[in-house]
Amino acid sequence: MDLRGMASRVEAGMQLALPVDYAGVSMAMTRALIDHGAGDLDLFCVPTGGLQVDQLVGAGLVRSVETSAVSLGEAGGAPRFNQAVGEGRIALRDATCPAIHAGLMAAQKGNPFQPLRGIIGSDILRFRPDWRVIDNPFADGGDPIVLIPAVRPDIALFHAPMADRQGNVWIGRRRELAAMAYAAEQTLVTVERIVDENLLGSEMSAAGTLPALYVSEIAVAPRGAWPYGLWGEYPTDTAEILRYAKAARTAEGFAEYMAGLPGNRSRELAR
Amino acid sequence: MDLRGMASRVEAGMQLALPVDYAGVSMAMTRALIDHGAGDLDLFCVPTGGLQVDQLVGAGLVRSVETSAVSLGEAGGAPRFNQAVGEGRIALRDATCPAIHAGLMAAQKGNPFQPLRGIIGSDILRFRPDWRVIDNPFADGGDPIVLIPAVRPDIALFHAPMADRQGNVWIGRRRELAAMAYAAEQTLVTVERIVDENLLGSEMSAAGTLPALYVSEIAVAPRGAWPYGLWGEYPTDTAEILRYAKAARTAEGFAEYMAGLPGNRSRELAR
Amino acid sequence: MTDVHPREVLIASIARLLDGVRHVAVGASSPIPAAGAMLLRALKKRAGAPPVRISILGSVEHNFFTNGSAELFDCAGQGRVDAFFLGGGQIDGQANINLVGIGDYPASAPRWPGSFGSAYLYFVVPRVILFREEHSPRVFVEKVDFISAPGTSEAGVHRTGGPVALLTGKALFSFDKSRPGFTLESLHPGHDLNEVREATGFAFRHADQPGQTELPDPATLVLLRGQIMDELSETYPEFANQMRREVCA
Amino acid sequence: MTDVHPREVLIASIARLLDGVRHVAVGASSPIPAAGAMLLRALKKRAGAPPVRISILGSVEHNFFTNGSAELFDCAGQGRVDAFFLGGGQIDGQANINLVGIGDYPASAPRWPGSFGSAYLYFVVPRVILFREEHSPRVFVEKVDFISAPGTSEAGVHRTGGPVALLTGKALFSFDKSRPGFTLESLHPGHDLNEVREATGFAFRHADQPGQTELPDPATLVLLRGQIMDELSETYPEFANQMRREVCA
Repeated sequence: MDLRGMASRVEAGMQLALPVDYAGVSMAMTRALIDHGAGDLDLFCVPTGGLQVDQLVGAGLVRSVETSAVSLGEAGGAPRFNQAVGEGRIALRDATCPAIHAGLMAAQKGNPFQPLRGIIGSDILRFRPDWRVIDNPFADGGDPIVLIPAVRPDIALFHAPMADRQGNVWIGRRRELAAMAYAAEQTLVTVERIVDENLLGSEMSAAGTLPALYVSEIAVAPRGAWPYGLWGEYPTDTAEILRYAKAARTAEGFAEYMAGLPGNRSRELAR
Repeated sequence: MDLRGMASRVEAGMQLALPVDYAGVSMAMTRALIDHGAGDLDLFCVPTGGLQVDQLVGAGLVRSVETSAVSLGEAGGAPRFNQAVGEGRIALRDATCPAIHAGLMAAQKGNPFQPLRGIIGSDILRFRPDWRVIDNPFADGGDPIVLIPAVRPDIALFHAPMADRQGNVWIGRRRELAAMAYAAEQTLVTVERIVDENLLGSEMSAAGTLPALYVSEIAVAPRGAWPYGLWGEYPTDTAEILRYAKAARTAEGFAEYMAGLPGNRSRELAR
Repeated sequence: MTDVHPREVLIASIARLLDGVRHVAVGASSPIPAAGAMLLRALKKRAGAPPVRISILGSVEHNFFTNGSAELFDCAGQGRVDAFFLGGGQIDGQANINLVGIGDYPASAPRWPGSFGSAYLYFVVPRVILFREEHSPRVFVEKVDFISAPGTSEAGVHRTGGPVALLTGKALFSFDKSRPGFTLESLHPGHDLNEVREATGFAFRHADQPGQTELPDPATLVLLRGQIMDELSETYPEFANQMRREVCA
Repeated sequence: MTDVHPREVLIASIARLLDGVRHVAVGASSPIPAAGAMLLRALKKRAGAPPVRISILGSVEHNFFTNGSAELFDCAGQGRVDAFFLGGGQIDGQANINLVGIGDYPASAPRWPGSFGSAYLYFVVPRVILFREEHSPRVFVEKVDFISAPGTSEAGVHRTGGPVALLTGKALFSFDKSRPGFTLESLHPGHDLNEVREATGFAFRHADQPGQTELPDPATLVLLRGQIMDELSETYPEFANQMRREVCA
């Protein structure tokens, strides 16, 4: 499967679960998604977002973002996201990291909700009418506790080092990727490479493998997390992220940056 | 640390979490625990029990068993356990596998409870006054759902292929072992061998590693799951389990079998 | 080709009952359900139909899970397990199953192993097939002594799964959850209605002249005796060897 | 040996604030808290005391977790994280912190990244140290515009953790949750009470003549400038290099 075919799985109005910077972001698919153009997306950041969220927002494809944070890390705030927030152009569902994980865990377990300590008294809770507070039924009375409803994204999208020919994907210790896949309807994965051995064939590789049962499509995208790094594979290209952060301060700078990216289809077609 | 020293961590009245047959049972510690003699134990089987439970019950060390099942697999029922149940000598807390996992998950998350579908209408629920049923607060009304309270065992005990010199333990894909350790106050692990490389040093081995943070003590016990097998290491010695099943039909046969086991201290001292 | 072996009838029946599933989970020590699932997988592959995935629990070779023993239940809760098999020391006319024991709980005597995951999987797996080879009044009772998992639930209880059929060594029943109750669908070769009535402790619906359980056709038998027994012998070598001996005898 | 660098005062203060912890977690891009934790670890090791474990989030080399990004929160919920650091774009006199933005939420301008795990960790980590180098009225406000995580909770709300201290570039405060409010404990060298009052948008208790923040002794400084900077440079090479340049200048 190529990236273009994979992107066509994404339809307008879908909810996409996306991983944190360091867990394996499928940046290769960001560009394919922008070319594909399905909009009104609801992004669900596991548990925070960065470059991918900023670019999808900048391209006008995003209706809402549920997240614990969005930033470019050392490169500072996420410029397109922050501007869209300030202008009220996207709906925000601010969360806190373990609440994001709790929503996925509820879906993973087939439960309607998952309890979570903390949060009470935070303005996060005040702006989340979809969360509930109940009194812990195991206490003698009182003891309020937050319940987070299950989150079942239409699509989980991430990048991983390898997949095998049976469709199993090696995610190592980034088990939030498995949590995303368990919870989601479809799971789209880009990988650095396809390997010949069955990843479930040895206990050592099986321990870090997401079984094919949870994987809808796999596409090969070498250096597909770039400019993010991929654990055990390559480091983050901080200079490139800084270059983006500077360019994307304006809508024009953002458009120019995106047009100049390798893998941009309009640019490739023009060659 | 030797097995005797490890066994001395177990005090009378403690709750012990023990893994299922195929996940890595520390049979070596069964014999050490019987020598040690701390009684009134509450066993928590994750999610079912077998030979180890039967032997601890047979040795008179067990006050209660919480489990989804106890059996010797192909060798049939667990003779000492079944006789103790029939005579009402141990308290039973019958569960169902995912409820066992739910209790550990609640503890892993620092939550007072974990919801779980199913169970309603089962006699299991009727005999578990410690479980609660509430109406799902996210439904329009009705929709009863069971809440399982957190289980925080005093000790998790299991056997694994290897540990490193930093105290990290390789559990492969047997993640219920990690769940037990997360939930428990102390975690005691026997291993086939200690390896020199840091298990967290490569992403491949790290994926299947329980970090030292959760591990209280490690003891080396080659073939420590015997007569159970250990994944990736050695198969189950079915003949030996059949031999046990036959012997343990009577209390006398059980005592004779246990006295004849390799590693039995009274026998070793007698040499 | 010899006559069809009684267990071949069961295996072929299971393959038919599973028709249309994408993913079937099979418990440990369940060679007949496993063989039925493998037969369906082979038939679908031969027909060029979408693949059938089989997870055999407790098997190292056929363990497609990597998140510990909780994963089967999570997977079922997600709606990713289409079919599963349950049995029971007792099964009653409302499809309640008892895996715990006879007599006054908790002092059951005999005590059986326990409920395992039945109290959950019976609720969330859409197509649960009750399978028990022994067809006798001590197994098929009017009312079970302990409900490990109920056959039906009241309206308002979340339930996406439940029993669809009961397969025994003598007959095949369907289950109607609206009554609730079983209906005899067919008798296996060599068994008749009177025998089944006497061997069943609960009442069930039946035709006056129940039909015979459909036998595997010759092509299916070839597949079953060759490829399927080869696949099965990886996990259940003794069962496969016994089948081979009895079929060739 | 040159004079003590202002950041060395901060690092040594953090090590003192952490005294007694078994496990401290440090967020990504937090070199000063990380250095303080490393200093404590080295001091304890030198003294033959029980070891101090440090988890640095987002670091591949110092990632002692193997269960994805949820594990830190699980670990804290289990009571296995004794200390953590939080900051904020705004921090108020009740120790409420705001990591979300200025103005009317949701249309915050500026919008900051977001609350991350603060709304949970602030509740369950027993020793949370508020750390913000910039000490100005725009950071330390009377009341935050958005409460990412509250400094205190009503009776009856499960809370095993919370703020114990606030360390800034100018001073060290303790937090008293019963009032609630901050008390100035000491001023860093070169700063005085009037300056700190002007730079702080909330009222705080203080002695008439607040003492000076304790400086690292010469042996500690040697450790800090040698071993700790070496350890730190594995994760924060630029910060360690800058410190080395400024200390040697």
